[in-house]
Parts: sequence; structure tokens; C-alpha cells
Amino acid sequence: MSFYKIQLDGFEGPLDLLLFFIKRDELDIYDIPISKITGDFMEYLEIIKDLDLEIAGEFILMAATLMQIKVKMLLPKELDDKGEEIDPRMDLVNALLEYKRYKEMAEEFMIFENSQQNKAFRGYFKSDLKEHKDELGIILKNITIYDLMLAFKKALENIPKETFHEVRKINVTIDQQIAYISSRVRQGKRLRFLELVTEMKDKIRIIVTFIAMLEMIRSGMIGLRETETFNDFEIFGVENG
Amino acid sequence: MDNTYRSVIESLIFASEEPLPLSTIIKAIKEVDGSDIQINPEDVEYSVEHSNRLFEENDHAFRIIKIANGYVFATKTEFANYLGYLSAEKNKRRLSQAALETLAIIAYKQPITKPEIESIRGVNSDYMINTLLEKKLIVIKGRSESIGRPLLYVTTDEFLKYFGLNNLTDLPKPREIDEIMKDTDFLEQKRKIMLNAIEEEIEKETQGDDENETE
Amino acid sequence: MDNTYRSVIESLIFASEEPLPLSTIIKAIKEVDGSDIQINPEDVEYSVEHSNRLFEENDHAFRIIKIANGYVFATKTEFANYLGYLSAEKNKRRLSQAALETLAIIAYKQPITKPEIESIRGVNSDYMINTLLEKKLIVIKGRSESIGRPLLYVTTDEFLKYFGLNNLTDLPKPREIDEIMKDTDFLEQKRKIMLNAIEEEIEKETQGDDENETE
Repeated sequence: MSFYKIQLDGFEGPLDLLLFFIKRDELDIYDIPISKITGDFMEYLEIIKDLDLEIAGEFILMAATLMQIKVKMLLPKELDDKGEEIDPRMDLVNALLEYKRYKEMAEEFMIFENSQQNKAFRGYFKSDLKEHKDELGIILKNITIYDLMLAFKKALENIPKETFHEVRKINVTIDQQIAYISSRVRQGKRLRFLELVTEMKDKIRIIVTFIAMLEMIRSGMIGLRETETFNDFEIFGVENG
Repeated sequence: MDNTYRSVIESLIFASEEPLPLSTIIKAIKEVDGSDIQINPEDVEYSVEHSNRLFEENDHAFRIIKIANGYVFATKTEFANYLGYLSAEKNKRRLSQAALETLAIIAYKQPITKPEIESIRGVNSDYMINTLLEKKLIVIKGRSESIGRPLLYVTTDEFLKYFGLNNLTDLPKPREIDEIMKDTDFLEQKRKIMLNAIEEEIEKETQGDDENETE
Repeated sequence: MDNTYRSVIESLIFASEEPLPLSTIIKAIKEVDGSDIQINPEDVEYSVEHSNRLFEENDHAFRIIKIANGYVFATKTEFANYLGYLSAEKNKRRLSQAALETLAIIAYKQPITKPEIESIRGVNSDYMINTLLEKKLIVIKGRSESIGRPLLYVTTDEFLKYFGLNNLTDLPKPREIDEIMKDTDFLEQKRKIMLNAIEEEIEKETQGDDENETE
């Protein structure tokens, strides 16, 4: 158990989770069994989605990518310029390797950090340099744009209350979106996912809709069908679902 | 006391941000090496003298001296004129928070008048504006058409150069400021909770496996 | 260069709160002794080496090291546990895995935009960027010419200082992608090496104690 504890220490985001699966199951990163890994991933998505929509969004995006790859694996392969088959997993593999590369460097950085923190610099300087307060000697030492931004933000926050920030609360719940999808499906027309979400302006609404859809699939209320377009799929209602 | 503590004592005095009392030196050593370590004030004094003798013999630029509250390292006074060059730099004080705030308002709202600056800051800003003019970070550029035709202030090329900006459009926009600085502490906490949940789940799963094996 | 400058150079480095660039050392000396003084960078380097040799020979607690393009005095790492007593909580502040990861991406890819960082990490990185900006390990430097003209981020001298690097070319080279592919267990090995190093250190410490007792 402690083994896994160590493995997950500092675990970050969907790419990290995939790397974890690859390592745990000793998978060949260049030949990822996409069905299995998608299944594992969806299991974890189930845990995540109850916890937080905003963060789950990143995982949902990855879930969508995985499902898209899964679909593409079943179709005739696209060909590149040289007429060779393009592996639908290629982009994902490259993203994983690129991420892994910097994750490794983060480990190197930690070693540097460690050795540096074991050194101490001189702590007390007042015995050396005379200080005279010189009003004209003001310089912009160690001040960055960030400090400037921070100062501006604070100044605006402290203005005598005349201006208001408009806070827009997005009222959207999974249940609402389930009801919405049900009503759209009941209308009987072919309902495509992209069509469903393109009318939505907020990212969060799209994410909630996606989760709602996953929920409906899980409970057997709807099913999905592939379409001619690769990135899209069709939603259909299941009788008595 | 073992002579090996000489360099430990040096390191403590060197790194301390305050003059270091003899008693703290002894406490630090006992804390690490155990309270039964035999080390008394005379040992520390002897050790400091020993270090100073070595610094002297080898023409080093500093000594350990004892001031009111404890030991500190100090450079020898004969180097004062060389250090004067460093002091001059050091004595230039940092732009105060108030000056920075005034500069930020001018940078983002330019061209802007003094009354406008003061209505945002809520305080008289004559002194700050003068300081910034003196430092050539801002400059007067014409007059506003409003009542009293107050002077308008804008930032200078010097300002851009300092912050490494090519032009004013490179300044982060308020929208970008909000994006980076939004209440992300909260988000981060939620992320941690979520990751913990995943960890637990994985552990549970692994435990499940073990149980299956023993069945 | 006259050997008498060795202690002058020591005094300058010793009195400076920030890593002191070689060029400032030469400027300070010429300011006091006249611009016709013959002193070149090699002289300063040699002089620093000479000082370090003397510190070594006499078992002093510190050395002059070169970080963030300058010279600075620092204690040897072996005193860390004693110094921990002086600033217990200060020593424990480390960057999180996520912060290190984000910083590594910025360090190797700089100047880099937020969308680029996020596309490599696969997660929103507002919080991490804000944290790193706050710690002055990174800074905003202009905008990219790509769509939306996003802000560009680069690492700072503070970054170099934090990791004890002299300049960016001191960064270890990231491995090529096909190299990573060859041994997927690289990360695991790294971790083991690190754990071993820590264990060894602990052992050394314990042994150190034993030796002291037997001496």
C-alpha cells in the first residue's frame, strides 16, 4: 500500500493519471491498449466528477480524447503524406512523453532545491554598511510587473465603493441538463452532441452537459452512435430507460 | 569541547539574522547532538578566538566580533572605502508601496489627472507624483479638458524599459490580472481533495487485490 | 594583480547581500584606486579560488560560491541540521511537485505563454503561475505574437539563486523524447537514487555522531 502512496505523491492532472496507469500495468507507451486505459480512466472520472466540476473538466476533456481515439482505432486508418497509416494514439503518446520529460526535470530541480536549502547565506549585514536614508535615492529594485499589477488591483479594490464588479453566477446543474437532454431526445430528431453544445456559451455549461450525458449513458437512459464526423456522435433515447 | 565544533559555531554565527547569543549557540549544538554533550561558554569563546586567529593569519577580510546581544561577523574597517561603493547602491531605497500604487494607477489609466488619481487612492498624492516625476517614470503630457484644466500624466519610455515592455499594450490587462490572481487557493484545495480521493480509491483497490489473493 | 586585492575582493563579496557580479567587483576597486589599476576578470577568479583554498585548509564553515551570475558566501551543506535550529520553519518551505513541474517547463521553454504551459501539463495553471510570480521565480516579459497576444513568462535571477545555479546554461539537459521511451522506469530510478542519497546522508550523520564520540 505504501508503494502506491509514494507513487501518487505529487500526482497532478489527467496526463499524470495516464502515466500512472501505464506504469502500474507496465504498458508499452507506444502501444497503449486504448480500450483498457479508457475504462480505467472512466472509473476514476466517476470519483472525480462528484467532487468538483471545474477540475473534472480537465479530466473530462481527456476522457473525450480517449473515447475519440477509441473510435478512430476501429475505423480505417488515415494515411499521412507518405501513404503510411497514422496511429490515432500518436498525439496522445507525444503529449505523454513531453509531459513526462518535464516531470523528470522537476525531480532534478528538487535535488538542486534540496542541496541549496542545506546551504545558508550570511544573515546579518548591519555590521558592515552604514545606512543613511536618502530620499532621492529611490530606485525600482526588485519590482516586477507582477508587483505593479498587484498594486493596481489593490488600488481598485480600495476605491470608495462606487464601482461594482458584476458577478455572474452560472446556474446549471447536472439534473437540469439531464432533463434538457431528455427533452431534446424526446423531440425525436437526430440529436448530435456538437449541435447540442454549440448553442452553449459557457464552458462550464458544456462540461456539465457532458457529465449529464455520461450519467444518462450509465443509467441506460440514452445511447451513443458514431457519426460520419469523427469528433461527433449521435445521442438517441433508450425506451423505458 | 571537541575542536570540530569550531566550524559549527562559525556556521551558526554566519547564518544568524540577529547577533547570536552565546547561550543560543550552546542550545543549538545540544539540540542536535544531545544534551549530554559537554560544551560550556568558555569553549565557545575559545573557539571564536581560534577562528579569529586563523582569519588574521590568512589575511581574511572579516572577523567575528561581540556586540551587545551576541556574536556577529563584520568586515574589517580598513575596507570601508571599497564597501562605500556597495553602500551607495544599497541606500537607494525601494519604491514605496504608495509610490508603486500611484505608478500602477497612472500606467493603467493614462493619461490621467491628479484629481482622478486621488479619487482612486483616496489620499493626497502630490508627493508621490513628484517622486515619480523626479525618477522620470512619469511625465506631464498636456492638460485635460475638464474644469480647471488639470495636468495629465503618462508613463515614460524609462518606465517601459524597466519593466521590459515594448509598448503600453504589453502591460497585462485587468482581465489577465484577474485570471492569474483569481481565488485559486480554493481551486487548489479542491484539487487536493480530489487527488486524495483517487489515492484512497487506488489503495482500496489494491487492498482488494491482496485480499483476493489470500482467499 | 597585487595579491593584496584578495582580501578587498573578499570584503566586497562578504558585505554584499546579493550575489555580486564580477564586473561590480572590478568597478568598485577602480572607483577607489583609480581606473588605471590593472585588474581583470581572471585576477578576480584566481583570487576567489585562493580564498576558497584557505577556507578549505583551515576548516572554515563557508565558501565563496558562484550563483545567479555573481559571487556569494554560503555555508557548506554539512551544517544544515545545526542551522535548522535557528530557523526551523524557514528551512521547510519547499516548492510543491506541481510548482516544480510548471517551473521546469518555463525554465526550458522560456519565453513561454500560459496556453503553452497548460497544453504540456494538461491542467489549468493559473494558480501555479501566480505562486511562481509571487515568489519572484518567474516574471512577465512582454507578449507573444500569437493569436490573442498572450503574456510571456521567463525565469529570474531569484530562480537561479533558489536552485544554486550560476546561469541558465547550468540547467541539466532534458532527455530527448526517444530516450525517455527507451527506459520508462527512468523516473523510478531517479527517485530511488534520491532516496538512497537521503538514506546515506542520514547514515553518515549517525556515523558522524559515532565518530565524534570515539574521537
